[in-house]
Amino acid sequence: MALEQKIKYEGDCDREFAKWVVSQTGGDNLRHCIQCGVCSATCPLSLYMDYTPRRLINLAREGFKKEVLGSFTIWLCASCYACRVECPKKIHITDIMYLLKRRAIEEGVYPRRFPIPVLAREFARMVFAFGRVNETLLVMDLFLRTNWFRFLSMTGLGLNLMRTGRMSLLPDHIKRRRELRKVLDAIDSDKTEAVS
Amino acid sequence: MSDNKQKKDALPRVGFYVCHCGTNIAGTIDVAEVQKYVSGLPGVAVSRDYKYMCSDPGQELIARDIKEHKLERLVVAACSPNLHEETFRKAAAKGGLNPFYFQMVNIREHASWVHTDKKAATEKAKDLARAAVARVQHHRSLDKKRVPVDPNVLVVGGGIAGIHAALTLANAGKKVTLVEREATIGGHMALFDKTFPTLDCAACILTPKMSAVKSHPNITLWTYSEVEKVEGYVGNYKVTVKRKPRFVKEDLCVGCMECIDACVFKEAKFRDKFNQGLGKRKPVYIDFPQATPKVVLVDPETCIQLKTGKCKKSCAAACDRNAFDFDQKEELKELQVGAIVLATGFKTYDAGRDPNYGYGRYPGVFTALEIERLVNASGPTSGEVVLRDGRRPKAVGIIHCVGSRDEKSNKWCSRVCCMYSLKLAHLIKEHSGAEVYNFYIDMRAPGKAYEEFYDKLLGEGVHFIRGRVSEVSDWAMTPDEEGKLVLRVEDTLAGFVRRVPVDMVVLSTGLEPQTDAQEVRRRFNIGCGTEGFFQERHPKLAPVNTFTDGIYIAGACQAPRDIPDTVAQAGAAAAEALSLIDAGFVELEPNTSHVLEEECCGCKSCVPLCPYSAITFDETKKKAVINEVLCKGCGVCAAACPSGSIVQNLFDDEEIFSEIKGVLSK
Amino acid sequence: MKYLYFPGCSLKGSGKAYEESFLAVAKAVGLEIRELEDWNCCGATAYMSVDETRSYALAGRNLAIAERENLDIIAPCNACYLVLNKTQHALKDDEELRRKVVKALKAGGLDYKGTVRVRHPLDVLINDVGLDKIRALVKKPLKDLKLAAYYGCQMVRPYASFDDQHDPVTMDKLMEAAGAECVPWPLKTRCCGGSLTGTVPEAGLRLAYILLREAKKRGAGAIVTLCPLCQFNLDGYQDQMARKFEKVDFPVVYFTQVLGLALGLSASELGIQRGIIPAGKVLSGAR
Amino acid sequence: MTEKFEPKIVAFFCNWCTYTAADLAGVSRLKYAPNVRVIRVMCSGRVDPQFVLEAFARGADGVLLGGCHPGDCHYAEGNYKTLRRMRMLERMLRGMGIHDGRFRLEWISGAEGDKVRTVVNDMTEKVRALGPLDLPGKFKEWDKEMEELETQVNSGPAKGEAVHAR
Repeated sequence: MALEQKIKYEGDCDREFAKWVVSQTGGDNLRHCIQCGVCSATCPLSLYMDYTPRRLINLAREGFKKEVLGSFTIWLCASCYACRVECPKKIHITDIMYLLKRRAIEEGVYPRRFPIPVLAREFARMVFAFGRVNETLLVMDLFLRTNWFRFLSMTGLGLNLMRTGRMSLLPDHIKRRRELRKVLDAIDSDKTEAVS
Repeated sequence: MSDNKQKKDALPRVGFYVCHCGTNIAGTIDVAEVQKYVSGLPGVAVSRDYKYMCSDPGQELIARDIKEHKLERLVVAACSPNLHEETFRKAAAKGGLNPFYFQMVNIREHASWVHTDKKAATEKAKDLARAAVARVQHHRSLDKKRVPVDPNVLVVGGGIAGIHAALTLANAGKKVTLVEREATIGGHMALFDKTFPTLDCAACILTPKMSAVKSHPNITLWTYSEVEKVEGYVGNYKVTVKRKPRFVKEDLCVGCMECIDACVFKEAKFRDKFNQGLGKRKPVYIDFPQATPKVVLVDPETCIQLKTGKCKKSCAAACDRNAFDFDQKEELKELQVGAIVLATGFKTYDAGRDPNYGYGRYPGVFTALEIERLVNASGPTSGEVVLRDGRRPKAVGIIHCVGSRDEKSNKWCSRVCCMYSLKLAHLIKEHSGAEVYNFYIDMRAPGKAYEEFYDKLLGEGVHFIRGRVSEVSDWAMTPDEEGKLVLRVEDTLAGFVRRVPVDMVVLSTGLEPQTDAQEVRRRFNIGCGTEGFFQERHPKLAPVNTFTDGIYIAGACQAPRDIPDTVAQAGAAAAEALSLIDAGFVELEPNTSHVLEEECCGCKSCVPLCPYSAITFDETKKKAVINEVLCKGCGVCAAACPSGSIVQNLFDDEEIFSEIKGVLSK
Repeated sequence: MKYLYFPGCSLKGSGKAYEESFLAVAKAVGLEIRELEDWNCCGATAYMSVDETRSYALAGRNLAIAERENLDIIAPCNACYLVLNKTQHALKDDEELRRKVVKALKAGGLDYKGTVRVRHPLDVLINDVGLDKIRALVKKPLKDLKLAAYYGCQMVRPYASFDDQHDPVTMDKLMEAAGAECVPWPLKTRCCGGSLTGTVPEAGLRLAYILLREAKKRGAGAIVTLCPLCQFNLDGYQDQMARKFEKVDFPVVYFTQVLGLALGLSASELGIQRGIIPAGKVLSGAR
Repeated sequence: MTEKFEPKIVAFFCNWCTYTAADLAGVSRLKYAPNVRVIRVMCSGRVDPQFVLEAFARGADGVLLGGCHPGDCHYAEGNYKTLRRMRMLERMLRGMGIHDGRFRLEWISGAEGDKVRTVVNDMTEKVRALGPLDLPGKFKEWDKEMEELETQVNSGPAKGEAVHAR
């Protein structure tokens, strides 16, 4: 049993990261959390998370950037908003999970072959290209990139969908694709915007 | 504007003092600069700054300066007049100066504490000081008005607070009227079996006090009654009380309860509010054996005779003292009192407002008050802790902070739920031997012997799980959850989510203001906090006073509070009332208004304005006249008088105009 | 009563039956429905993880197009319904965000003022059409059909605009109007796993399985739902659940299909045959 | 950057509610703009519209009147009379060309310390945006103009021009 040193020195806290989280929309009343744990209790996926939502909120406001951005928790959030509804301090925990996901993608620290971040990126690319998403193509593209074996085990589902006419291999797209691209490109993405 | 009454050249000699208040003022305002600036203003004979003006040396400084420099006016720039106006008026009087030749300048609460820009705060202090110096030159010498105080007292609310206040006042020889809305006094405490932290029985310590109230010669007890209207002012309140009909003559009934057995309804089938709906009662009933007064009452909504008039009235027949009177009507009674103590108590949070806890949907979910009745020997199950279907629970979950510390319902901590949850945990364990779980966020046990009580519960093997329960539901994941209520919670100390199956759930609901708190406070003309609890004059210096002189508050009507603090406050409120009554008179601020007869043209526009009808019209002299005893000094008439012939002392037009000029002239 | 209809990508793909039954029922109760011209994907739960401002501009384009015709939008899919509403809220509350999104939409020749309301079909059926009118139109009440009413999460959270967040009842009432009975069921709004059920089955599959198992235990014949992703997660992975947990074999239908049957519409019109677990027997058994 | 315009605002606060709320704001150490000078009156009903006009005439850029919420007045009805008077005064001020934002009536109870902070900050910014009113300065200008006119008239009317009533 390899012993592992668990102490944290103040150097491990990144105060800037803590301030950044609080400055983002949705993160403003993060500091008022009384650590009651109702978010973890109501979250249907907290039992799979390495840090429960409550613990993650505390780590974020203390500035433990490495643990927060490297956690599975933010990627297991199904954005069902139960935590936001139950929170006695009205903290928008779901929005905080989103801004942490964006930061993790930005800094490239998300878990490599974990499907969800790849799904998000592929989803965005498909929307930018066609304006609409074709579920079948998206799922196939996702599993070809992350988990070959998983793709094979989905054949049963594929056949069922074909049988019931719920599968279409032709990518559907909007008419004015250039218009949508102009809109999306017009937004200088949050990252490059000069900090006013 | 009528020209300045004082001769132009000889302005009255003004003494100006600016207080450092330690660093509270000096920390933000350059007091030396203010002192130097004011010393140059016209009429200022003395200008000093001092570390603590309100201290004895500070006040002596004023008295000595008045004598030595023959000062005729006094201005002190320090804290809010609500705090030390009286102090400096006394200091002026000690120096031989009429106390109303004094004007206070608020540069602490209104300046140094609320501004960060030092230069701007100093400029503001100088402007306000200049305004006060200009204003004080128009002040006139006045003396306080004395009004006699009626020695009787009204106590509203018959809970433990009202009972203790009434007894304290009565024992001091004052005539007290105790008005209680329910049919018996005792309030919430009468519901409890035991009280924390000593576990002594609520009835044992409450009943003697209730019977003392009943038998005390100085206390008139009006139960099943409510205060309708309050008029008058400190020392002279006229109160109208509505006495609801019991349909039973109080002086005849001795509470033998024969009539209840004789009632046409053979079993009790109506909701028993006292037992929180767990028990049933008949149309004629009494709340609990030790009810005070021990008199039955008839519920008009369920009694056939009162609803239809066609009942053989077996109850009246069974009463050998002939106490029944079915055509009793509502009565209005008037009384004169000098002081009023409000002890109207609290309401518990409605557990139905949290649907995820399933109160009302799952029969196994109870509120804390329901459990108080279950564990009580005189309760519906004579002390047996059983579920609504009679089963004995093997596991019980107590959820703290229901409707407390939650932005979506009540933001505040209700202060008593942790302690009563510990008490209920002990009683449930003692009565049923069940496994008991307490789900808390922070275990708050701050009082005397409170932490020791928590320690006792730890020793008894109660499971304490730190986490707020997210839901109570009846779907099972494992076999031993079948047929149980499952509580999903994150055990934040263990670090993982747990599903705890129990048979009974107790919701420790928090305390909130009574539903009619707003109307009651308007009736007594006192203020309310934003949440709805009554507003005390000052949280530390005057916790049982209100902004209305002569009206005092005690107990949970002012904020969530446990029994020891409530009784302490009840005693404090009684003491405040006694000090008012024993003084025999009360000095009223002389800021009443009067009419300058030579200038009044008799247009009568002021007469309808006065809410206290203090203004009458003298038909012979064709002039308006203000009765200065009735006038409360609001100044509404002074502002409305077209010819400016109504003068309000201390707030005369000239004084305010000079203040405006002073504040703005650079 | 004229409305714009925002189908969303799912209703053109795996949720085809929801579109068929919704359009059929809408016509039957007299709603005038027109598909939103050139609508684009709302971004669902995925896009927000990539770029917040862009995701609001993406959804905002649909709102801007709808504002040209100034009609309420009906968004049957929970995710689209939430994202479009969340966009309205965000652009109303955050000045800075609004400025950026409006500027971006202008670059595409669109302007956004936020005047159009985004409605759920349940809200329209209950509040605009009204239960009485629907009861009157019911021709074949589905007697002794027991259903578990599953609302999913994003319809009631975080904005509870027309129903209760913990114990919604609008779909129950509608099913009762159709003659069916809704069994008491505490998992009405518990998440089905969303995008995790398919992609991270170690976590997501169990959530869907819990819903099916509990509904079956409560004596329901089928789960009735109002979200294409929930229907897909509950209906599509029952083979994998059989391998991992136990065989469930439990039909999952849309509330518009059940209501359609009660209004006398044919099974094929309502896409009943599109269920991977056949629902025909349970639904017809009731007639 | 030129000296930022600091508006001068005179406030009449009723003793029972708004003045106590301002004290509460002080006790709670809330921070707000230093542009307001408070004058205490026993009831908002004591504020004579002439006080407001006098404040403007003496150089105030804004006037704030704080009273108890309707129904809370310590003297039962004082604030109702304030409401009536100030609605009329607002119309008069508009007639005189004084912008709406310069006079403001707010109901602030004794427990709403934070409302004092938000109202004072908000009003300071709004009046700052309106810029200085500076009636005393205008009065001087108008006086100068009158004097010039007077010297012109006294130096004799031009030939044949009808002299209007002086």
